[in-house]
Amino acid sequence: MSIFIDNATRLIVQGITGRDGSFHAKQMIEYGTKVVAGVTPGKGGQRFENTVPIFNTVADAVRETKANTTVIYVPPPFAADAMMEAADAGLALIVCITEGVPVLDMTRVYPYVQARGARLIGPNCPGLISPGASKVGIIPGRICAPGPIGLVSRSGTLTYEVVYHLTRAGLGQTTCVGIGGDPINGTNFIDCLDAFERDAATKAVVMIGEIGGTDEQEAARFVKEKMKKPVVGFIAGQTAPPGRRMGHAGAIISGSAGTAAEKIAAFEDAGMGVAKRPIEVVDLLKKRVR
Amino acid sequence: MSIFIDNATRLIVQGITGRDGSFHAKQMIEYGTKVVAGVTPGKGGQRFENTVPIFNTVADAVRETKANTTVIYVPPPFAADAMMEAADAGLALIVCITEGVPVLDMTRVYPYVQARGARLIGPNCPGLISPGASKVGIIPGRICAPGPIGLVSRSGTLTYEVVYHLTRAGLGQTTCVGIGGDPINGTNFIDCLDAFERDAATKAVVMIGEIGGTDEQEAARFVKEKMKKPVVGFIAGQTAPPGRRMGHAGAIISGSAGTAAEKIAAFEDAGMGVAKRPIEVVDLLKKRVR
Amino acid sequence: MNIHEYQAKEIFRSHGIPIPPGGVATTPAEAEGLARRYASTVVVKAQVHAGGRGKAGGVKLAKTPEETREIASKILGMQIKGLTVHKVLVTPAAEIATEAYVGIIVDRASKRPVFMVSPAGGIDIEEVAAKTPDKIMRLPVDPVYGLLPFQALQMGLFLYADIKQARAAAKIMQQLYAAFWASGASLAEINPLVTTPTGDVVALDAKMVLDDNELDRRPELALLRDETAEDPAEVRAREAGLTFIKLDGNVGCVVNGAGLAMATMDLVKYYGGEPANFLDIGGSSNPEKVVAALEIITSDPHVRSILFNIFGGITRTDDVANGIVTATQASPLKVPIVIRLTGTNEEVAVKILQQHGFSAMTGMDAAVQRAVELATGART
Amino acid sequence: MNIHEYQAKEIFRSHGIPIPPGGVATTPAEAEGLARRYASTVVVKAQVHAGGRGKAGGVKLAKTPEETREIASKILGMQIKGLTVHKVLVTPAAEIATEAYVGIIVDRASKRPVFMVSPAGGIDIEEVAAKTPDKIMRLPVDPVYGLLPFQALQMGLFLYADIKQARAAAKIMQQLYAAFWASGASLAEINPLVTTPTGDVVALDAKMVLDDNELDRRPELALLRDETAEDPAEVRAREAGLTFIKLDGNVGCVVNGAGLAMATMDLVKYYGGEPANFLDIGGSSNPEKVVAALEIITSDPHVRSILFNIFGGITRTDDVANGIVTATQASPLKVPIVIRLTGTNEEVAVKILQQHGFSAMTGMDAAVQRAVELATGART
Repeated sequence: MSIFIDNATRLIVQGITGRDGSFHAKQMIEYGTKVVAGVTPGKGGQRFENTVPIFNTVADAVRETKANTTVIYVPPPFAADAMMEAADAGLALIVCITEGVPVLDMTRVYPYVQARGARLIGPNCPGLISPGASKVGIIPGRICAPGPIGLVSRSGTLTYEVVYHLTRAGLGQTTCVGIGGDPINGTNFIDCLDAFERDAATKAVVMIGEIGGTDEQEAARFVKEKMKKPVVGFIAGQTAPPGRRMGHAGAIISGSAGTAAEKIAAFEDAGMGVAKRPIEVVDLLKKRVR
Repeated sequence: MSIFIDNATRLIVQGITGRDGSFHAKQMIEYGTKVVAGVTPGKGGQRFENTVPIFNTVADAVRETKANTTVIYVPPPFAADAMMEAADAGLALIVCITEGVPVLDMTRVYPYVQARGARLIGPNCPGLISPGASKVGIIPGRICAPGPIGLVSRSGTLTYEVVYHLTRAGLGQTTCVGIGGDPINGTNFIDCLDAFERDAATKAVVMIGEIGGTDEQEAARFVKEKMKKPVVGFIAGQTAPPGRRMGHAGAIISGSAGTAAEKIAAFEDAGMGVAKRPIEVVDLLKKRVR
Repeated sequence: MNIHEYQAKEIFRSHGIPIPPGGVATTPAEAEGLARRYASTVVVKAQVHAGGRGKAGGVKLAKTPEETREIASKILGMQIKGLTVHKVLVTPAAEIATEAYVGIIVDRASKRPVFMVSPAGGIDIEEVAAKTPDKIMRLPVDPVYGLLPFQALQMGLFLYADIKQARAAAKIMQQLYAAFWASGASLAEINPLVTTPTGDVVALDAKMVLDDNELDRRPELALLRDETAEDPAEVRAREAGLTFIKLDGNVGCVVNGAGLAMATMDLVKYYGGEPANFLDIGGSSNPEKVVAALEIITSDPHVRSILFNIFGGITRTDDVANGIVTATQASPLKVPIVIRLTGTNEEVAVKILQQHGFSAMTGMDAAVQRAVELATGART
Repeated sequence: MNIHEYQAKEIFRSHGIPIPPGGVATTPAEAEGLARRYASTVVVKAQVHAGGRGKAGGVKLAKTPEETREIASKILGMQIKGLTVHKVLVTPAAEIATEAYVGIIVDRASKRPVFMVSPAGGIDIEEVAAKTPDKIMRLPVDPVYGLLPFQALQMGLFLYADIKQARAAAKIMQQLYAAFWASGASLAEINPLVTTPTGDVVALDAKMVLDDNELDRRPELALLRDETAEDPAEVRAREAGLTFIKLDGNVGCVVNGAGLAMATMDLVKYYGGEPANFLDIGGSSNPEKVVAALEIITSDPHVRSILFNIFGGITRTDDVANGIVTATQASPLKVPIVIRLTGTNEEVAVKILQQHGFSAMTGMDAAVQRAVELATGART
């Protein structure tokens, strides 16, 4: 049906009374996501929009609402603590939207979350959406539609661009996951590809990468060796100069490693369809899905 | 045949050129233990007693000699690092003899060693011996004899006292393990009881505890619930005053917890034979082993 | 190693924990001077390594400098649980709205530092644990991460409903953990942590026990040891590299190894005697240690017999024998001695002892029985 | 954020790393003064955020103060990889026996800080990695434990056979890791780490890149930013909350989101154009950001057309439209503009634009094609 989130997702919003948190909490509620709790220390006992109960701690929220997922909109200096608090409280899925989390913080957060068996998505990501069922994060709901395509991306608005084309072309989505553009994040391409491969409803997958690192190359190997479903890819940053950080902390070509050419070659070697332009994803997919 | 060490044990001695390390390395070699390497940084390339090669690092020693076990005789401030180095080098069994390792060091060492899948015995322990096969540590070889009794103890010389009586009474040992008297150590009673229960050659087990903590109480529960083999116990410190550390860092009654009476009651509740004096262990065992 | 309240407060202060000012006095006049400086009602607190100071009369309020002098003169020199008070802490009395408890210990079961906090402070935490366990929150700290901010806040919120006070308490817990870790402590405690009528959160008491094994690498903390606050025989033993604990009996025990030393005490009791002490001469003994051990034991006027119980492993029994000979030649014993030796170099040891008129036994039970008989006079 | 060698050396020194003295000069006279103070042959080193300073002539030996002045006057003002040198470091020349490389980066694959060390120092480490990979040791650090002593010694022994030098290097690596961690760095490097003829181990160069995301909580490090050493347009963009990177083309791009911005550049190239820049106005845009973006882009004389590509999600497209109107009213554009808007409040945005004489497109490909045509003159 979908991966990671669905109708059974019971969501906490950490930082629900902040500027971004409150805006997107409303959007998610409107979309139909089961937002069961908010967390803001010192506002425990109050209610968000007169409905969603607010708690002082994630542990309190989990205990009282049986939440299984959280989405984090707290400012960067507090994001690491928020992720660890969520993992400590036993949540299975932690989605961190916050941009600007220090990388060294993430070197500590990652093993902490792993050791507690939670899945982390992000930080610095748009979150994910299983159209028609649940939206966790900031992906605009109206550009999506339910359907057979799984999508995973390191980007935000570029994802929207591709999803928009998919939906217009009648190719709805099982789940769209934005894994984020930071050098260290919780869930990578392979995690998502693996989940899509196992998800019966997903018939084909779109993978949108960018320059920097080797995640796409490893994902391509996974596609080649482990996947039966068709995968179509796109890489942003073919014209990016080396050594410069292209907005995303992770989008940087180091020396000669992490170039778009290298990644595209890996995609081709894996027999994937490789789109030269975002819109080409549609045609490549149509050829591969009946 | 034995637990933890046997003829296949290939031993490294960390601190082999130190006062204690060199003395006991000789003793272990005389006993027949396969001492395959020593480690002293800066003395790599030399040989101990003209035979055993010395390496600068444990990693070097493991790579060159296929060692699987190490025994540590380095001074207390360096013991934590030595244990972590051994675990990092992939050794399966790490025996730390050093007394005086700070407890807070051990709070970091323990999870480090655990995460790397190694077994740690000690610190502040006499080590272990599988009579006739291998000796790792400082237990005097001549007081032991091969036979069907497994022994585990928090103490050093008290262990010798009991082993001495066993051997004189014709009750040889599969393995004698001194787990050490510190509040935090790597291997506890249950680990050893479990291993003895699985060891075909062991027919009965002696467990020598002392005041402080709850390890003996939990071990008694294990005996009651999981063990078929007879177990005989002794607890030292019946006359110890509360709140005073009786030599061993771990031998201290905190408030009303960790008393000898509490531990003896747990042993009795588990149906164990409880010796009032060290020498009584022999009679209690004889009643239980054909 | 125990340190005094005023020393623990210094450490806590250096980590930023809010603590009212205070000064230490060793004379009533000094105490009066401190009271004048604070110009308010003060508390005079005995500085001694014993719990229950309040119940023993070691903590008193004084409204004037003169009263401070008077009270200090009563507390200084007082005996609390056998220890003489040599110092008092004089500190302005605080106005208290609520009292809480905050402590950290190293927990053996979880192998981690564990916080215990309770809004029911000011009293013995063991009592709270026994009577109202739901008033205690336990929080184990993963030592490789340290106390995380969300954990500190969870505890702060357990103590205080007010978010400002909860955050203040959380900060104090971070500081306390930092002090605990940086000092190599086995215990760090604030009891009570109080709120004042104006809402501030302040530590009114401080307790810290340091791990002896940490002192070698923290010489500045080793200097905090106050030997005047300890039993002189135990100080002497520590200097000689021995572990010694004074007990109430009359059979002096010298043993190698802590477990065997306890078992020896137990056996003394089993055979109807009372051990005068716990004494472990340690693993690699040398004759000097034996000499020191005999000096310490014979300085106890209650000792009626001396029992050596040595199982030679690393310890060479001939070293022990030589030590006995040296010590007794220097100052002949006034009480009978029973020597049990077995293990490494046993034959040499026995020969040395026999040459100097001592006999040696090899069985522990027989030796203990004999020592008890000699001490109690029974059958001798 | 890049910092200069002399700044990195200050940080390294404060963590105890042995580094020869040195001073910074902004004029040839200052450089001469420093050389007089050191009274030895000195090295004059350009302080500029670019690699390959040596090859570019930015690092020179000077035997006398007069020569120092002369060399400094050549290096100051020099252009290295498009950046002007405003400062030189003057430091006594060291006698060198051996040169090694020591560096720490954050490794994406292992998600840990990773040391790279090599006894082949003084040259580009990527070159060593490519040609003689066995001369490099990689050591990932578990960040919750930090660099452990045995790991530091393993690396020290990889660099030096002599145990004293190995221990000295191990200590330096502990200090380097501490500096790296405490500064929130993404890179810390000593190249070369040298041994002197007398056997000392000394850091002769220092490089450090700080994680921009750490600067908010480290204001003292944020102060190290040297804006004179950066591209003015990039400085202006950062102040406006934009991410801007100057490129060589003539199609100015304003996009929301880094991935979409890169894809837009790629599409410009795909349709035969050359992007003039990377510019991400970020998620929660406001009209002021759009104004700043237009200012920055139009200040580049090579820009022939401007392309807006906005996919409204969090970004409200009407905000962007208002920004365009405001900016162009204040200073009318001299080059044509192509606006592609879709998503949140698209209808409002289109209306605003039309009211002010702009047209808006909704397809990305069509908009890019049009912007390229306008820039190249083809088909227009």
